[in-house]
Amino acid sequence: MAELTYRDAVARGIAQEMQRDRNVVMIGEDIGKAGGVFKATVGLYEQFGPLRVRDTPISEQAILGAAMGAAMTGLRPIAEIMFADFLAVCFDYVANEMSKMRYMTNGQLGCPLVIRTGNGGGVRFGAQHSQSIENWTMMIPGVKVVAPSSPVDVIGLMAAAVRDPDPVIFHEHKALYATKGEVPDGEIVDTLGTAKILRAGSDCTLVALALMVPRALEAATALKRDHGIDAEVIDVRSLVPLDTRTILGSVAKTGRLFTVEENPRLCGWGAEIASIVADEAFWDLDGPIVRITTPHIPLPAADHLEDLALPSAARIVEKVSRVMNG
Amino acid sequence: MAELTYRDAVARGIAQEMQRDRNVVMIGEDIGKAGGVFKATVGLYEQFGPLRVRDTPISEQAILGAAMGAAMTGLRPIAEIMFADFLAVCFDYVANEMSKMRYMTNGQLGCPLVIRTGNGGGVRFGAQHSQSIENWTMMIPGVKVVAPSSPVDVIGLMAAAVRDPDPVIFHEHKALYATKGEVPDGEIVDTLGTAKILRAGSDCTLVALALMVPRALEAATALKRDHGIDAEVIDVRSLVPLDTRTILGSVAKTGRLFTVEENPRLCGWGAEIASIVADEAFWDLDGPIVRITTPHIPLPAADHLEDLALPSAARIVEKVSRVMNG
Amino acid sequence: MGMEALEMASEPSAVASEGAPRNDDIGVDTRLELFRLQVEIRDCEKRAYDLFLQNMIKGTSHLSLGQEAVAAGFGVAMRKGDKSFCTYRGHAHTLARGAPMEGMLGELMLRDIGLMRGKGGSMHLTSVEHGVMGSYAIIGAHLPIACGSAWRAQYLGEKDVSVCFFGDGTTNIGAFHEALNFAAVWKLPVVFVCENNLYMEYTPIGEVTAVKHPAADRAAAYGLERILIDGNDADAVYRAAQAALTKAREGGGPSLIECLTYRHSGHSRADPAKYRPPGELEEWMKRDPLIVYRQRLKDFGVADEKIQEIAAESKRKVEQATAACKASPPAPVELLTADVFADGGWAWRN
Amino acid sequence: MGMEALEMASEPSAVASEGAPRNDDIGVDTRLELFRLQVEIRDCEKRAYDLFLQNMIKGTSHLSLGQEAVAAGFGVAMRKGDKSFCTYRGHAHTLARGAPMEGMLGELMLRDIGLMRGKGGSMHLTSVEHGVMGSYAIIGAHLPIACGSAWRAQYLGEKDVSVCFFGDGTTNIGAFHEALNFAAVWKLPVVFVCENNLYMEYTPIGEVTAVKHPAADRAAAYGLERILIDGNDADAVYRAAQAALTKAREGGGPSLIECLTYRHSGHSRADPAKYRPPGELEEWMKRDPLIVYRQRLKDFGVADEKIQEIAAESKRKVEQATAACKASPPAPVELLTADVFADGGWAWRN
Ligand SMILES: Cc1ncc(C[n+]2csc(CCOP(=O)(O)OP(=O)(O)O)c2C)c(N)n1
Ligand SMILES: Cc1ncc(C[n+]2csc(CCOP(=O)(O)OP(=O)(O)O)c2C)c(N)n1
Ligand SMILES: [Mg+2]
Ligand SMILES: [Mg+2]
Repeated sequence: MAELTYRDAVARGIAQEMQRDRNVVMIGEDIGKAGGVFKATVGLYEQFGPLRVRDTPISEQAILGAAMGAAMTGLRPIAEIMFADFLAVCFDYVANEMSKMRYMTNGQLGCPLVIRTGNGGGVRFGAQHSQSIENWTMMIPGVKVVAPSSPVDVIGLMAAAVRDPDPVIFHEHKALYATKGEVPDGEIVDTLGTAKILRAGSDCTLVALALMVPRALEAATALKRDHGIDAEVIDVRSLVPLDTRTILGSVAKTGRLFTVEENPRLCGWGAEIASIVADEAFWDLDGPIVRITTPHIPLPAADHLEDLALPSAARIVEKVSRVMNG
Repeated sequence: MAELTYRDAVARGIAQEMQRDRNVVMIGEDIGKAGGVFKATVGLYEQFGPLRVRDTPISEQAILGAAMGAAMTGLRPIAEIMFADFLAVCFDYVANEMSKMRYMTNGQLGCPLVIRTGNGGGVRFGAQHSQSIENWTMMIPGVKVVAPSSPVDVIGLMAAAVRDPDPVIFHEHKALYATKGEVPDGEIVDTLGTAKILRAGSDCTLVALALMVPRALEAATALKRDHGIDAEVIDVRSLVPLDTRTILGSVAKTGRLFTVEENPRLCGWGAEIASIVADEAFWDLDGPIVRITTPHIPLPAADHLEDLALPSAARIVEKVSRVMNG
Repeated sequence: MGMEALEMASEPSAVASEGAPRNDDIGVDTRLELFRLQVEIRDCEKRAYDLFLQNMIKGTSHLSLGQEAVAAGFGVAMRKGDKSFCTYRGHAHTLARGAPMEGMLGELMLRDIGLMRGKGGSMHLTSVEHGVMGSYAIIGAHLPIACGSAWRAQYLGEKDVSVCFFGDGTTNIGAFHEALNFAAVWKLPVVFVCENNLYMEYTPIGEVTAVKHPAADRAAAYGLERILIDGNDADAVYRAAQAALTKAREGGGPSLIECLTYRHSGHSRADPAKYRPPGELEEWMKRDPLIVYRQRLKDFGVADEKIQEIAAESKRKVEQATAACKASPPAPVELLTADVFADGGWAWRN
Repeated sequence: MGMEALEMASEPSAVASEGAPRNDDIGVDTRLELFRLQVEIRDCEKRAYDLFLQNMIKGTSHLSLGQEAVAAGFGVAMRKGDKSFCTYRGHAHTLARGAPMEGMLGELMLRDIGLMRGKGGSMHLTSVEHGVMGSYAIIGAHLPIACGSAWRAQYLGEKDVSVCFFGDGTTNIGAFHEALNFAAVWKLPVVFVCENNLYMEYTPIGEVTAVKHPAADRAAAYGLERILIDGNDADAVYRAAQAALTKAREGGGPSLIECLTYRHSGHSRADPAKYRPPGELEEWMKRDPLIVYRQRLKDFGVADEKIQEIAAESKRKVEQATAACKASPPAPVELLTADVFADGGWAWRN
């Protein structure tokens, strides 16, 4: 057992898999000698050498294309797209290529690869470097999508992602890199498609992802303390596959659903979950489903404005308590 | 009054605006002399000349980038991205550039442009040329999104889009190009952000878009005739701005909501609408909200499989009647 | 630019032309194989054309009529294990690697017998067994993907070469640039083959390109040699392919080869190709790769009977394949949701 | 490649170097202006550095210390009405067009006084009033956008030129290629300025680029002239800028100019630049554009007092700007949802 940062957990998770399988290789910009701009790949170049940890030109299409071609023919590449926003410059590979390859070829070819990317806001980087874009990938059939909220989940889900025979988009949250958590020794392997109930509760269900998880937990504490509301908090962790069973089970118990989403509102993952619950758990619901999201705006750079934009624990408390109390 | 194809309505709508304002210019691949691969811009090159209707290289980033730069400095460009799937190769311009320009610059710069694109399936073009991708654009704050279902709407919404001071993504449906409709003479200008109730009904609300509109209408007829279910059919037309008032008003009346979406399920526009209704109209609802969508898969090329994938009138009838009667 | 390029193609100093027979470095067996492939591709493409006139091919279709020499030249030069990355205009390249004709035609007809049982369609022909690692319908996307395949070979020390086919119009898209630089910097065993058929869909390439030879004139931007060949002469293609494949296999890195050629038909089934200046097609028809190659065989003393025999055998194959395709049903509907993920299914939830 | 490039830069045959004074085609007033701008940019960038050490600048920040000559050379050569398209490393270029220092610094500090009142931040500096049409933080995105601005000028017959600044690393992304071809084919009045400072973020450009000079060695791929200049000499930049602007204004089409230069500090505030080989910085510091230019002014007989006066005035300006910024509050919170759309609001629904 050791305390590890989320950032170091990324490197540890990757190292674990690279040790296991020499077909696991990494490419990306400045990931090698420099250890990555978020310092999340520090030490891997030294440990595994320049042939397994390769710096690339600023060519995101080449990065994802190459990862895909290598994956189709036998390697298990981990590609870094530095900021998640940059997926927009290589989106064809996510939306049209790796996601459709297996289907179009009737199973002849698959793309076992991982795309790691720095997702999310809270770091005052402005509109083009702060977005939460899980829905950009979730909406594409044929890719799997995860977004861990803690160091131990980073390691376990990284292992699951690397071992998965399909393309997995691995959203690392920039504002979580410096956070710490306990991590057991030895190999850690988690399972894609599993949500976690992090706090049991009976009055309502809060479903959160990545940076919103600690905030939802903080809010749950305050809700109990200040409003007597006992909230269950679920960390979705994996958007595809989606653990609807856990979510529906919780709503069956609490009768109320709130999503806590960092993404700008429209077509966020919470909308999908809300639509599932409004269909399949309608008769369990005791009141409206409420989504707490970043407003549907680009993100401002200024700290006080950015703080206002992203859902905070205070905003969650305010909203949930107001809705629950009438 | 004349009967016009959806395809010809595109050219007429554009011509109407180009006649009005010489700052309206067009760029795209093969749109000029060739009249476009869908023949939706036939005659415009002849009428407005090579300086206003310009063929480009196969450089989608240059197309959208150039449209944006021109829009920021005074023109009103209409850019064509041939198949909507290709927005993936120039997605940065939609997701990170034109959508954020006005906000990031505190209003100093805007991008009054239109992106026309051939959206949707039913034409046996396979996984990379058949997608319904309205949600790729709807989820991005800062762009407006329309998807007309009839020739008259094509003209009116095209005019509204061209005159709008913000970037508008104009989804033309490939499978509708050959369909016909009555169109009044003279100038037609519609309003963004307005849905249309195409069939009044009292038992449930079917919300549809583009190709799904005629299918929902057909289904409504059959539902009434064969099941005694009186469905109200709403053509959403504009995803951003979204006419929630019309939708909420309808649900308040019928108590039941079905969405009919061509997009693969996850994070489709219907999820957003479902989440709005499950919040704001929860107490109006008499039963679950049900989404009828393409399954969350890439699209097959084979005709019999593609026909199975996209929601058909029969599937709508089957689903709605089953849900409503049980 | 049509006629100009044609002149280029027949100008020996600019292009490695094969006007006159010279040392028979190629040999008669290889030549017969080059001929056989060109004939079969031609016959099969014509059959595809007939089939869609009969409405037996749904969706779209992009023929390589007139461009057979490129696919054949590479098909013969490539080894088992080498990988092909093709475009929507990939029927020819798929056949050239040995994929079964009924699999190719069957996929165009969207039948169960098709290479992907109708799930992919004509634009995505794939036969991994024959080294055809997919056909790609988003312009330029497969150039970086071919780099990735080559990177795998380099990393694992495997000796196969990845060959990536694309058109002139593709040289203007960003992915082209990224892939070429990437391949050159990493010295990857990949061969980029630009088939310059003078047009993108309907627009002449010269109207939208800053240089005369869209690939060759850009090779230097990636530190690569300028290679411009007569793409209607299978011998020229075969020699250039051999050289590039050997270079790649020996660790010499990538090549970019521009093949001058011409498509006889429209861009796709929907296109009557009315945009072509009068006379252009006729000029190129004189240099039809099959005319060129029949003459070549004669120049090298191949007997007429041998030529006829190959032609007849090709026709038989096409008839057989057509019959097999027509007899094939559509794929079972269970395939609709199959193979989205590796477990064979499509489950996005539990 | 660091030292090599440095040698190039001082090698007169390869680079249009300005070692010795020659005909004073530039003139003393212009030279003083070139100097003033470089000094102000330098002082202001240093102040930005101090301010983030004091934690008064949140988020990120990319300084142009060492690269001032490029911004100044273009700033002086460009006319009112000409348009600049900058990157996240755009403080210098924004100031060079005359945008107020407190607007620039204030935006870095995310205060109400900032050019965009803190909504954009340091990476997106914009001052339309001064022709600064945005700063772009996705590598390469603004090259096509600059083409669009130039297309508008061409279409409307306006005489302004669009100038687009970017780094060496940017030459490897797809948008670079698309923009250059597009601009060349349409003969657009746009000038592409590559500041080759030898590094992308932390990786030397030579390790990831197939040619030695990432922009200059690729000009021919777009039918453009090869232009490689000493980017640490404001006179050289000014002359190249003049030539390219005039060419563009007269309908001669685009230019691509590679300026050899070096950044003295790290890539961004987070970067101590430890990846640089020992001695590299020191060598380049000898060719600091301000050292070069002070000497130049002396060579042309400008009095020391004049130089001191400009330096002192610059310091005053920076102090004033800093004070104004510190006094400025954060923007009102109503700005959070303002200006998403042209109506001033953000309504996505009724
Ligand atoms: C990114 C993208 N843009 C546009 C298209 C539409 N398109 C299909 S083929 C084609 C022309 C390609 O020309 P070229 O590369 O010369 O190949 P050819 O068809 O001549 O073999 C175009 C524009 C596409 N498929 N993908
Ligand atoms: C598409 C994209 N990829 C990566 C980045 C991250 N990034 C920011 S600056 C930079 C280096 C750019 O190098 P160069 O073009 O030489 O400009 P310089 O910073 O040296 O001025 C990178 C990789 C980005 N902003 N956008
Ligand atoms: Mg072509
Ligand atoms: Mg640089």
